[in-house]
Amino acid sequence: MTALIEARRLEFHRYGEPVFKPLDLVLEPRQVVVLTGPNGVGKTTLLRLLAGILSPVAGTLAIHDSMTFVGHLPAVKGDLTCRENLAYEQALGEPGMTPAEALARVGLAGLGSRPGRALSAGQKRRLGMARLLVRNTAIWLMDEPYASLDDAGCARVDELLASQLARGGSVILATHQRHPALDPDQVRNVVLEYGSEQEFQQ
Amino acid sequence: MTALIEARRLEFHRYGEPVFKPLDLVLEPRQVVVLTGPNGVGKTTLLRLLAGILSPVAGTLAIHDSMTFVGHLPAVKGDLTCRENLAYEQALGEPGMTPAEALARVGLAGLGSRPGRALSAGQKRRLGMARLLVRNTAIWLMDEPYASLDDAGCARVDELLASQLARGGSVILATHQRHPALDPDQVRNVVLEYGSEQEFQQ
Amino acid sequence: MIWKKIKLWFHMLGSPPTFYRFGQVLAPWLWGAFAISAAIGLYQALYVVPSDYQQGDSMRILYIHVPAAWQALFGYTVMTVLAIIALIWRIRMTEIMAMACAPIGAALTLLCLATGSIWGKPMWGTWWVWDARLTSMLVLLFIYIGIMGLYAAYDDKRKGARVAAILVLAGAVNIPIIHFSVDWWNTLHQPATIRLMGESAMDASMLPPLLWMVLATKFFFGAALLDRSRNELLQQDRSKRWVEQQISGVPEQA
Amino acid sequence: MIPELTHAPYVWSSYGLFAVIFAWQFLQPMIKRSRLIDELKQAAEERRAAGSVQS
Amino acid sequence: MSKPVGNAPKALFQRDMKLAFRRLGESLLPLFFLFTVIVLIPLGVGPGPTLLARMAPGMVWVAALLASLLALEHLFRPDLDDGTLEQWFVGDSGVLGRVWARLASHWLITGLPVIVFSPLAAEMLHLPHHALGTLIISLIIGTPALSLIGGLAAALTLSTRGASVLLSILVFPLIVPLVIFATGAVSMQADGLDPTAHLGLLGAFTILAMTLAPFGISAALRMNLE
Amino acid sequence: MSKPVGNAPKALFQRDMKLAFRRLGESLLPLFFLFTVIVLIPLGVGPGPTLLARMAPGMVWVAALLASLLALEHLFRPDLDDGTLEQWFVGDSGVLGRVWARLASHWLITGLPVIVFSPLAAEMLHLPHHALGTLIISLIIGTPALSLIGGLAAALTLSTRGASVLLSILVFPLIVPLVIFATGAVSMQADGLDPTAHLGLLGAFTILAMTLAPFGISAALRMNLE
Ligand code: HEM
Ligand SMILES: Nc1ncnc2c1ncn2[C@@H]1O[C@H](COP(=O)(O)OP(=O)(O)OP(=O)(O)O)[C@@H](O)[C@H]1O
Ligand SMILES: Nc1ncnc2c1ncn2[C@@H]1O[C@H](COP(=O)(O)OP(=O)(O)OP(=O)(O)O)[C@@H](O)[C@H]1O
Ligand SMILES: [Mg+2]
Ligand SMILES: [Mg+2]
Repeated sequence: MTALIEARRLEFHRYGEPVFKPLDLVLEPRQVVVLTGPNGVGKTTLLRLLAGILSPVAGTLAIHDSMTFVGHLPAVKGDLTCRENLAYEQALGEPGMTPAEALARVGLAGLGSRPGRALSAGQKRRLGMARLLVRNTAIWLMDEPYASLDDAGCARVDELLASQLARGGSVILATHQRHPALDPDQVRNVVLEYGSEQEFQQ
Repeated sequence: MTALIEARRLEFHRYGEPVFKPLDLVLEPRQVVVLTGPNGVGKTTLLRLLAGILSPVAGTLAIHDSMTFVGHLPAVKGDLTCRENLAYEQALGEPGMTPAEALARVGLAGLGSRPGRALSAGQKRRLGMARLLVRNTAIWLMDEPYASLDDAGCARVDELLASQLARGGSVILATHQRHPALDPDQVRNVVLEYGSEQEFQQ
Repeated sequence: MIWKKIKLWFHMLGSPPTFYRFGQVLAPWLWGAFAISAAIGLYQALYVVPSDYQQGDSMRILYIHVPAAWQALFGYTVMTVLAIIALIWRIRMTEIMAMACAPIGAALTLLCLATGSIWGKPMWGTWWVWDARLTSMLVLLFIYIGIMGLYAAYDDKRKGARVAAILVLAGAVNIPIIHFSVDWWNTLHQPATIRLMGESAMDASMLPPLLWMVLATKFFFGAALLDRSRNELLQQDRSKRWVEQQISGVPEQA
Repeated sequence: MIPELTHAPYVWSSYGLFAVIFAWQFLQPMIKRSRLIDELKQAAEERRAAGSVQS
Repeated sequence: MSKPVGNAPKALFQRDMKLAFRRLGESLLPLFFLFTVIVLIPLGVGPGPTLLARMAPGMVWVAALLASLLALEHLFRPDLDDGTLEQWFVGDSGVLGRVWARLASHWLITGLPVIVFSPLAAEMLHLPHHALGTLIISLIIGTPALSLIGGLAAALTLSTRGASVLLSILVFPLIVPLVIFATGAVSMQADGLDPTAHLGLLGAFTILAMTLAPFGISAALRMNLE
Repeated sequence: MSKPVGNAPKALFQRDMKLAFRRLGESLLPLFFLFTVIVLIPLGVGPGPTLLARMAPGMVWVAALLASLLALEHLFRPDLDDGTLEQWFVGDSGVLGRVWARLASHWLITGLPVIVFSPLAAEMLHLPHHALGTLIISLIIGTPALSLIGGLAAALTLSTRGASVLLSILVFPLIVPLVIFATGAVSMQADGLDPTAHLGLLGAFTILAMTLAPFGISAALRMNLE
């Protein structure tokens, strides 16, 4: 079966220096790729490259299917209610669940009419995840999905990952402390390394 | 020895409902209080109460010494460099380390002249922590210090906590997944509970 | 200590159920008083008072215009006092009453502006000029609206009331400006001619209806204030027990 | 026996406005309250039906 | 490629509108400026009709300009800060479309109200009636250019890089000739002269902006996301 | 209580200034706007010196008012969003001082430039030279009040949804009297009358604002952080 994402010798430079070592990455269907590496090594940068927000400085990148990107910022409007935020997201492409369902899935049932800015940190993260559910895309790009979630929240993330795999989708996520609890041969770990000497490494 | 913070039957209400169950909290010198509880239970709210940003709806609160608060937002200006941000922070009160030292301590050596917005998520958190070091306050209030830090970063947090205890200071922090690795009898755990029925609990 | 007494009295009235019943009893009387005095005033204004030799009958507008204007100003003063109490003592009823003053005052200001410009057409030959009196009165209208808007913009009504109270105090500056505008700037608008007590530049026969109308507007303001405050109270305490008892127990008129 | 006035339209429109605005200020709160009370009555009914009178 | 991107701009536009009105009708804002200007000027100037009439076009245009400028800072910055801007570039979803959508909502919120109420303003400022038509036309032709040029400037100021700041400082003044043409046309009409030449220039200006600005904007935006 | 708070306002002020220069493009907007108005109006009015002279005070003051209005939305909002505003209230660090510092920087960015360039404007608008002094004095006395009152309005509407509209609804009525005094004074001077009475009122207004506004602002800010 064909790969969803193929990256060869991928590079991105900042201040004239490569951020991370040239990277080969292939994402197959029903696969979770876990990016790890120290702070500032370039996980977010890589995810944004794959998402198409940044364009590679060197190497080739081929994307073969639709994707959704949930970054460090949940990308929701504080003035809109949770429901409205999801409704907008849904209208962007091929729709998935209804906002109400999605909210229930991430554990925000009953907060649908709360304005986004009146959410706690974890609740914001959950709302960000819900964005993945209201859309129907083959590739999920998630930047530290477990950050500032309680244990129940982390468990829900694992559920979502499993369901995405089950429906033939794939995921690339960056994480630090917690790793997805999934059947190991569906998971591939990729460790990024600094592309250039960092002063703070000594 | 006298307590640094004394809170009795502390309450805060939103939409007419108590956020968390009335809380008694006493912070002694050389002590770390760890706040835990599910997302949205009111950890941040409590920390902002203790910091004096919010005023309690009921109960009494006595603060007996100076404090620094590092919230979910690192409270740094994206347009200013790391060094400038810390220099500002330092000028606010009794100074602690120099910005350069502080940056080195949190593992940002060499990034001093980066604008704040050009930092990675973890680097931003570290910069937030550095704010604690450039000032010399007896009480630290930290909201999820471990969030989006790599292992090295988390270890540094523990170092900082230890040093703060060593110099007779105290810390109140909220966290989810990772807990401070400190000698247990210096640590006190406080678990918050919802003050009112939450729909998403069912 | 007199303040203690006042505060105590406020607190007594401050208990929502007490206030609610108090209003329930008092409001109808005030409305009645308003109806009577207004009836007398209007009758005298339209039938008794002789028409002016130069202005013709257009000066009869004065009996609407001036009471409205004065009450609009007085209403703001009342609101200011309430706002101060609300900010100092945080008595909830005063918060609510202060906020209830705004719409009434706005209506009166509107009436003053409208009648004024209607009067202006025959007198000055134009509906509107940007002179100080007129402008400052327009400003008062905007302040009233601003207060209402600010209060409405907050979900948490107590918070909203306290924030708006700050604005009330700020806007109070405008009241003396309105009053003295005719002296400070040379305006088209006439200077203060009416002295309710002492020597008035105005013919004595014109005074009684004015007095009746002024009285009427006072009653009106009190009555409307009570009504609105009680509504707000119901709205806010909808889930409280005393409301439950009120509506299930005592049958409500209207 | 409506009096014959000079400037009649101006005078009458002013007095008309007076009537309208004051009537509005009288009626609006009245109507609002009755609506509110109906609402609350219904809510109370439902709560009684649910068997839990909350305080 | 299973994602139909055609409706992304539409969705964005609708959301922007919702946000605008959620914010208690930001659409009212320009009206307040129009109003402020119309109230304050006569105060400063004294209520001489002829004088006011001469200033009317300038006043209305100043109001339009101010409304547009004031909203500029909210054009992209909030989206940059809350991470919704980078979402525009995810996948192959058309960026240009969204830029247009954003500009459209900006115009609807700042330009249109001024146009709608300009007759009232003209009346209050005693603008000769035969000039009103030209005023409205000048607004209809000109205000979109305000949004376009302003949008470019806003996109450039997003980043703190000295270069783009400089650029934005260069871009803003482009608005001045625009406004000059516009008011010029109106005053000519008021003086009984033929304003078509001015209006033509105005139109050319706008069309130029329409063809260039959106590309400049999306380029500038992407630059800021790196 | 070991924390000396005295220098917090100074630090804040210096940081604000630094930020203002980082965002030069946005900081220059008010000035740019002033120029547009002053360039624009004569074009509309035509070079009738007497006409222009009568308008001059009003124009300059409107420019000052709108310039300060332009910057209001950013007086506290960014600090609210990036979490630096709540830091003002941490511990017993003096909030009033910081409010003053913030207002000072706002005035330096919006008020001062107008004052500095007012002679130029007055010249372009043919204001009688003997009135220029009064104009400048009225600006020096008056513009701080603009910042104070604007700041109050900004603080009151900080966390509300309709921020911008509400903001202008609130600012407008509080500001108009101020502008009446100021422009009144200048026109009187221009007409050879004695403006001291008006300037006195203006001063009274400003002093009143100075004594009340800061408290109102800090109270409002705290209420909005809840
Ligand atoms: C829109 C236009 C007008 C407005 C906003 C207006 C406003 C006011 C206000 C606010 C007052 C109360 C002043 C005070 O007692 O502090 C007042 C009083 C009065 N107005 Fe007007 N007015 C307007 C037009 C007129 C016109 C056209 C006339 C008659 C030609 C008029 C005659 C009077 C008189 C006689 C008083 C009582 C003065 C006194 O003794 O205090 N007004 N007006
Ligand atoms: N600004 C706000 N306005 C209204 N409600 C809020 C606001 N901030 C938080 N809340 C609500 O108050 C409750 C407590 O929020 P808080 O941020 O204290 O939770 P928390 O314990 O910090 O959660 P987390 O672990 O996700 O950070 C939540 O239900 C949240 O929805
Ligand atoms: N907008 C930016 N401008 C300039 N440099 C940046 C920008 N964003 C990140 N960087 C730098 O690029 C490097 C990689 O950043 P990135 O955010 O990809 O790291 P990361 O792996 O996501 O770190 P973290 O685990 O903390 O999220 C870091 O050194 C960071 O300082
Ligand atoms: Mg990252
Ligand atoms: Mg929290």
